[in-house]
Amino acid sequence: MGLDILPQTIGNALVLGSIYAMVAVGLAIAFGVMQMANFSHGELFMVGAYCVYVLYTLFGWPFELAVIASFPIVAVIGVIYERLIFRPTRGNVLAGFMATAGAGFILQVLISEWYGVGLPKSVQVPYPGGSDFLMMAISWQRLAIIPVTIAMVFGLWYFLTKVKNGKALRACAQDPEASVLQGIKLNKMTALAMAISGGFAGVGGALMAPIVSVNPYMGHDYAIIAFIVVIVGGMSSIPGAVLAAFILGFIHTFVSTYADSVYGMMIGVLFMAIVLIVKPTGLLGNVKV
Amino acid sequence: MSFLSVKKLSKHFGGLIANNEIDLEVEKGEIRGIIGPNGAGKTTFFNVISGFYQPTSGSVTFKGQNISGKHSSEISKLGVVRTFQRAALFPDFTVLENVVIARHLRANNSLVSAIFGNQKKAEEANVKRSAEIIEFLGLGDEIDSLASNLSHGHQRQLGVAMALATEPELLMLDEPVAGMNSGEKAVMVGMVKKIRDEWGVTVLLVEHDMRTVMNLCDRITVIDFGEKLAEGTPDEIKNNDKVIEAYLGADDSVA
Amino acid sequence: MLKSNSMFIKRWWPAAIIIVVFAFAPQLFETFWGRMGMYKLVLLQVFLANVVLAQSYRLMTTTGDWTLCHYILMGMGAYTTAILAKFYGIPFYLTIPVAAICTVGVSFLIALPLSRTIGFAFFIGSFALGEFVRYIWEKMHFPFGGSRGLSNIPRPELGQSGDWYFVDFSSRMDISNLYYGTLVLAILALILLYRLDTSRFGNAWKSIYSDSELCESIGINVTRYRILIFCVAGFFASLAGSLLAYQWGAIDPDNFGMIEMVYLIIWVVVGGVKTYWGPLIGVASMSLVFELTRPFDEFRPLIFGVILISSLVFMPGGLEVLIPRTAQFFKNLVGTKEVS
Amino acid sequence: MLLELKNTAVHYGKVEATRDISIKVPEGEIITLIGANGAGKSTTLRMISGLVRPSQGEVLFEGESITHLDPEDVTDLGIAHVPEGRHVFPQMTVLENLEMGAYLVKSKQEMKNNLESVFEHFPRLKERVKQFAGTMSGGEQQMVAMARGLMSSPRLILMDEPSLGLSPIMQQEIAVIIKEIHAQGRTIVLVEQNARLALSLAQYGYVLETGEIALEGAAEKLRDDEGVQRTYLGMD
Repeated sequence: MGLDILPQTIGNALVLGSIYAMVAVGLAIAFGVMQMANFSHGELFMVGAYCVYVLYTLFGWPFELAVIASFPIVAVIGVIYERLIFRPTRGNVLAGFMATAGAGFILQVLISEWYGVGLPKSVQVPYPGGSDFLMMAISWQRLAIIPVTIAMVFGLWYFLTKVKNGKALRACAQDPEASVLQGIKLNKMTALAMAISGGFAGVGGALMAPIVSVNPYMGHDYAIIAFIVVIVGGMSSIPGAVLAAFILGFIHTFVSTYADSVYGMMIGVLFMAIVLIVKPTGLLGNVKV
Repeated sequence: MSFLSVKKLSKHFGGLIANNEIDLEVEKGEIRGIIGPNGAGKTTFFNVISGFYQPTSGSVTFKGQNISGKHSSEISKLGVVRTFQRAALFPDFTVLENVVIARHLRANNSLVSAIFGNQKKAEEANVKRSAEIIEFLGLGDEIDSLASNLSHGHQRQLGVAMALATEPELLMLDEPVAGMNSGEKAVMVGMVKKIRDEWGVTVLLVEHDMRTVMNLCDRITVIDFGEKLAEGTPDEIKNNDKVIEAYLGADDSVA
Repeated sequence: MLKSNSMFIKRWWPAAIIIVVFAFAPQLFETFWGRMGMYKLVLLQVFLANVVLAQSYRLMTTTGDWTLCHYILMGMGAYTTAILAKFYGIPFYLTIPVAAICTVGVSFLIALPLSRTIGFAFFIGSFALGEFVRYIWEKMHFPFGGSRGLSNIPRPELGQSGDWYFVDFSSRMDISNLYYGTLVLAILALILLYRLDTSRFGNAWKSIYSDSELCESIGINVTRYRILIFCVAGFFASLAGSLLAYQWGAIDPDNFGMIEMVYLIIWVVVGGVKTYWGPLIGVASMSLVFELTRPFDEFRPLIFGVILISSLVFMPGGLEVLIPRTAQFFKNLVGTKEVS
Repeated sequence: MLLELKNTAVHYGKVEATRDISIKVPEGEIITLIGANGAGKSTTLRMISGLVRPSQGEVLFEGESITHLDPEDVTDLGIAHVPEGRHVFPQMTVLENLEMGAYLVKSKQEMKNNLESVFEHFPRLKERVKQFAGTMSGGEQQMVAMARGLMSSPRLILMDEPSLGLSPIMQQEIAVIIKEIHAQGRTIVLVEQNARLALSLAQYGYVLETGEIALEGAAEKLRDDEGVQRTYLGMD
């Protein structure tokens, strides 16, 4: 059997796990802080990919700058979500969740009107060639995702544990009323959470732009993955999301390498169903943000 | 083996020890009160027996059958039903509809007969019995008003009526007179006595209003700081100095 | 609690009028639009199937469990009917019930893991499990036909056009008898759904939504009832699926995707779920908007997205809150005294 | 007058939680609200700190109306609220809980001083700084909640049932700490179920029954009032 490609598969699994972590962490922090459930999280990912397509391919910015720019751009969209959808429907998770489905439609139509639907946009690969380090024939473009994800997740950890407003965000997640009594502005925190959520999804999309076909409807599959990861990891736990992201990344990679990518997705969903039956609160269910 | 016997029941929440190895024996037909200062672990003890919390250790047996750790809907099928400290009811339904829904256990028609059969006939027995219970508890004149429009006292009485509708053998009341003025308290005390005397239902209630407990209960168990402090008839408890010291605050106050 | 006949008529005259109008629709369409009437009739058939679907989804939401795989359950009905009719030539009066029973089985399997979760985990969990079923349709060429799906599904033989009734459409495709089949099935389903909603089970489901802790304490096993309603809603969704399979004549996995699921949510949210009539109003009004926006259909998702957000934020109760007001308006207009 | 409530009333939907509550809190004193469960004591505190809006009446802080201020701004004025049931941040360490208490404190130096003075009141917390607040016992969590309230060096502290669920020994410890805080010149509004404890600490008290003020007066007067003794002090 294909043991010789084992290191390669492990490498690919780490890449996939990193992207899944990037997208799922964004979803987990939004839900963790004030139960802001974003059904169109996939669309934020898609907008991130278009940032690279527009800035890097059309405007000719350097790839790294385009990726960095995708964080603030999509973060602003996240803040708009919080202001127009989540704040008016605060207290009703369902209403906010359904409304974000509507917002997803709006983003899809706007992007397809501005940049056309036709053929998927091709984004030439900024780091051509690949590495054969440890017999892993993986392109630099894909490998570059791992360090970026590690840096971002570490940055988030540092923010949440060392920076005052990061701790305030955790406080809001654990007890909103007590946080308000300490003078923490709840609306500022929910906006901050959605900004981080959008930023992470945006950078995820930006990193994947050169690898996958960029089109207005590409967010759909990544939304499903983010949902499965967040459920498996434990709804509002960031460590849970990272752990579940790599578990799912390995499942998808190994199954699609040795069988077929759709079966990979199916087994991912089955794994989620099993976790739901055994532990409905998810692997690290009780950890809050 | 007594009607309800609780052995060495403990319940921990993280660092908090809410209940620490509490024993309790309740005989059939008795009105047993559980009192203790606010936050002493009475409600936790109540929730563990009624199946809302899983016990950390210890056992609960009802009529010889072990019910500890069972699902609360299973426990109510066995005849142990509880009320809530909050006015728990279905606001959009009338008083009668609330009690009919509560008789869910007793309704016999299946899903298919509910769709095709004549629903009015199938429900007849339930509706008649529900109206009896409402009359019995003195809520007769409110029978068709919406539950959300009732006064606080009436809402709590409806809670008791719904628990009674399942024809329980052991009725557990969670702070039945909380937030009531003296008039409403007297009505509730009368109602609980009537339930025990005329329907032979055993009552286990949790309360921290001393006056109500003293003249309503046959025997009283005092819980403080998660542990059983004392047990006995109202008079024994009234003069038990450990109870007075813990429950009513130490005499050598800080002044 | 007994209703005298006059009371019955007083309450149900609007429904009776609508049924009569629908019954004569083929003749009305033929007189107004002639040949074109046939095309309009298909739209009416799709509308009827959507009404059954929306009503079954509304039943599901009475416990507060808004699933995102309802469209998939409808797809199960469509696929099962199509397979039985296409490959085994089984007549419609068998394929529809069998499809419904298979869908109940699938609903049960999906409900098992979901019934232990609440809120957001339930929504996206149902979405993921729904996608799982869609992947099966895409992967298995036999019997689901893979991503191309199944085509030329044989029409149910309901006798030659004009046999049954006085309308002779004299058209190659016996559209009108398929229409009458759809109408009868839709009315039956709506009556059953109404009786379910007002039955003891209907009240139990609603009480689970308003206070599930209280339900547990009076002996209603909430988990089991959530699974039960999932299967019942799946049963009726399958009926709608079977009807659409026959009407479209061809189905593929994309007919039952996320986009359609969001449109279903829009119908039910805009219409409102508190009363039985909410979803009917939602489907009617939104189908109208769908037709009106036909000229600029690439903006349609955007328009419906805006409608969904604004109705959730500004009119959470949905259009049904207008019923008491409009009913009152008509009453004042007609001057009849208030019905007790 | 530091704080004054003028004929305030609070409604939860149709239900009237409190009616015609008028309270005066002079600077530097401990005022207590005692009464049975559901008498409206907590509702009144939540109204002062802005968590709940009164349907009638005024809340005045140093003569100015703070009736419609958001809780975040009420805290900014120097009013701390130690909520009923403690509400510590369970998955944050004791130090992090205290840092949240000083969220509005701008200068690092002032934060350090506040931390030192809080540790003087609560030496036990100093050794347990790195522990998660959720894993501590009821009494310790109560200390964390009170310490957190003190971190913004407030002028007025609203304490909601600090003795809830504590052993008699722990209640004495909390009482001693409240006296120390008062000795530093801070004004305290103490809501308590344990009337004996509250009246031993306070200078002036209000007795609340089903949402109304049934009785008010100096603490000694209330202690000797036989009506209060019968219902709240259990002596009959």
